[in-house]
Amino acid sequence: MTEAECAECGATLDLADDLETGEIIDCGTCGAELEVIDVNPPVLDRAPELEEDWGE
Amino acid sequence: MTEAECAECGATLDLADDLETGEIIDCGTCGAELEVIDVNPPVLDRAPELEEDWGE
Amino acid sequence: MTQSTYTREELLAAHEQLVDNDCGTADDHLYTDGGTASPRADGGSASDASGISSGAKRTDGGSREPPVVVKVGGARAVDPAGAVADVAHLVANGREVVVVHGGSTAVDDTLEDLGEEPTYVETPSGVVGRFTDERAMEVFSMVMPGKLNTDLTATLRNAGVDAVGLSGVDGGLLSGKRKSAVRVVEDGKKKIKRGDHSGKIESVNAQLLETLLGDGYTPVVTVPMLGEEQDGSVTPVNADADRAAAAVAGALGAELVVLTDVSGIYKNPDDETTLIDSAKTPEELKSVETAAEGFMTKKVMAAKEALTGGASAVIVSDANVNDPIVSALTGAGTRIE
Amino acid sequence: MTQSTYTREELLAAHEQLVDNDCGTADDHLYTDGGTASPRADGGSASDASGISSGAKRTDGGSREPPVVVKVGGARAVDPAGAVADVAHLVANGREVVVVHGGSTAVDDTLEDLGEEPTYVETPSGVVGRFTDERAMEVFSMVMPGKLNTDLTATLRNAGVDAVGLSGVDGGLLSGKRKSAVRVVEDGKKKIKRGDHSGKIESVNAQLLETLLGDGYTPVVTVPMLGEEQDGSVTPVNADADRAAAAVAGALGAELVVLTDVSGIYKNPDDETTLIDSAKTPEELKSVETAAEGFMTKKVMAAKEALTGGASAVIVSDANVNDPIVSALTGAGTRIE
Ligand SMILES: [Zn+2]
Ligand SMILES: [Zn+2]
Repeated sequence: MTEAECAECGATLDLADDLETGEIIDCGTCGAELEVIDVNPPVLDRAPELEEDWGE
Repeated sequence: MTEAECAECGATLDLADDLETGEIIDCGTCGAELEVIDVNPPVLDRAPELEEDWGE
Repeated sequence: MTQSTYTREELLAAHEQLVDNDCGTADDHLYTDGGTASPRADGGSASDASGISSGAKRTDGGSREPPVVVKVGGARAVDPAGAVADVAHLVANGREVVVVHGGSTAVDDTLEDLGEEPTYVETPSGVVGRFTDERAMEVFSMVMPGKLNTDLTATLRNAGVDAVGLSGVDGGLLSGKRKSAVRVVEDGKKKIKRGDHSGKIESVNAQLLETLLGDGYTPVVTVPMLGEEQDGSVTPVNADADRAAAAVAGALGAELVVLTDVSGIYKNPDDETTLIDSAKTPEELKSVETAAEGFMTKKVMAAKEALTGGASAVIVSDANVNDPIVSALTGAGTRIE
Repeated sequence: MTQSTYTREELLAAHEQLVDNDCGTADDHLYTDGGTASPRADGGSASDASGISSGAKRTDGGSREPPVVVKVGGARAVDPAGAVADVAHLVANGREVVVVHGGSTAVDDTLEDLGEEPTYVETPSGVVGRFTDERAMEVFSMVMPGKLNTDLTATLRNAGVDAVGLSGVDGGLLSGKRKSAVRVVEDGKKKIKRGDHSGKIESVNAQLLETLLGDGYTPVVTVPMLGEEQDGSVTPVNADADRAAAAVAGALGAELVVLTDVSGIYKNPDDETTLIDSAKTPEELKSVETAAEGFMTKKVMAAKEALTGGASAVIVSDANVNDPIVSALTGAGTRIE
């Protein structure tokens, strides 16, 4: 099991083995939404707030 | 060998066996340009005068 | 007429009749005082085989009625013939019309012809939408402003309408920020998907439309829109055509008619007798929003955007009747104000 | 600069410099008295990320110079970047510009992506041209007014040009009879091939172009044209883009710059030192016609049509230099009057 730091509060998060780039995970400590920027090595960043816009 | 009438002067033309629809043949009697509208049975008509226009 | 397709002769005959002796029926209030477009003072311009003199200026001092924006679908179920005849009818009687069209189904068909698969994603709120990667954006540009817009413009011209096709890129007609990242739900997990070529319309070049309308043209508008990147550059990006129609209607203060393959918005989508006639108050609008399911959800959101943006009314109505636009403007379907 | 592609920053920097301190060089006569487009009096319209305010009206009372019509190719060999920067340059300095583009190579590429073969035929006079069957016409509409026109319009907008993309169908911009039968030579035999979706441009809606130019837009025009059938209906059909540029230049009384992947017309096409500088008399024109071979034959025919139609001059010049249009207007290439 891999680990990474929460980009918001620094807490250590346990990351699932089937983690994918782009996944959004919630920090168990501070509740922030984090985006998986990379999996190997794992990099997390704040997940952007995004409005719902869709195309045709 | 099949035969057909010139659409212009009525003369009888001998048509080649490998005649194709769309071919232009010249009447040996009056010189008119004829278009092969159909091959079986053979139908001839005056070939239209057409300007050179081409696309992109 | 009970037919659903018309020969060109029938269209022109109906057109003639309507211009000459529109016989004082319930739809009279739809038109201006009947000022028919007069030939341009500067003479000498193209008049194509349909007999349309381009660029005619209005002599009636302007329309009393707001323009009509008609959204027609591209989906297979919707037959544009009735709408085309109706556009010709309205224009011949002096009403300004802007046609907006979609066509996502045709984009999918072309992707498949090319041996490729369209990508669809589900948003966290359950809306299913297209994810437009780079290749899909190329095909999008081929199909929407390319094949569909060209064909619809020609079809309208055959009906006697002086149509001009435009996409959101032309003159920055529809512009706004590109949204390249989108939140999706995939296999039950929340994800961010990057590389989307879509955007949100924030601005409409109404002046371009008004110039063309004033010269007697009928704009035929489609997506893509002009998307602004973070570095300031612009690129064509996908946008929802219903929302594009809403943005145009808002910018022009128009009545928006959204033609679709059902008769309107149903309180209970499985029960055809529950058609909602109209929604004029916030409470009535709320119940319409609650009732809408599936593809109708997006249309209701677009309707709200249109009204907020300045449209005078939005009518969601059946495309597959003979006079779909005039019917919508005179009570058919669901009218939201 | 010796590079052949520019970053957006470089383009805008060059643009700024040219507008502010065009330093009295030999190309001053190319511009108007410098009346730069002013913001529209009616305010409130789309301004996209390139900073373009749409619809600016001229304050200088009109251009002293005729417009420039620039024909850019779609073929792989021709890189549009230099032309795009030059269009921005000319427009920023008050010259009216219409861009016309082709793209037959891209049509072939797309047909092949779809697993289909383009059809080419040879005319009795030895000219090789495309035979546009129904399917090729569909793909044509996807590629020319679709992908290529949308992308070029966006590219020009990124360079600061208020571009509006149009095909010959829009507003009947380019119209004429459809020619569905064509005489060809196949296996040494003369034949008539029917079902061609092409036509000859007989009419240009100059008013539409002039309205857009007057509002500060730069039209970006391409084929198809609007072809008239014998029954009076109209349909989009293929037409040669060089001839389309010629028709537009004739209708506007413009200078026509045809950019291509050679430096001009050569007396001896195998000897680069035999470039013909200019042809001003009927005799000189005749020797140009004789000299032209291959693809240049069609361009020379188009040049003649432009001049007969009212263009003030035609310059055939190299697309692959830094300032291809300004260079052409100031002496490069072959100038025909
Ligand atoms: Zn945290
Ligand atoms: Zn004979």
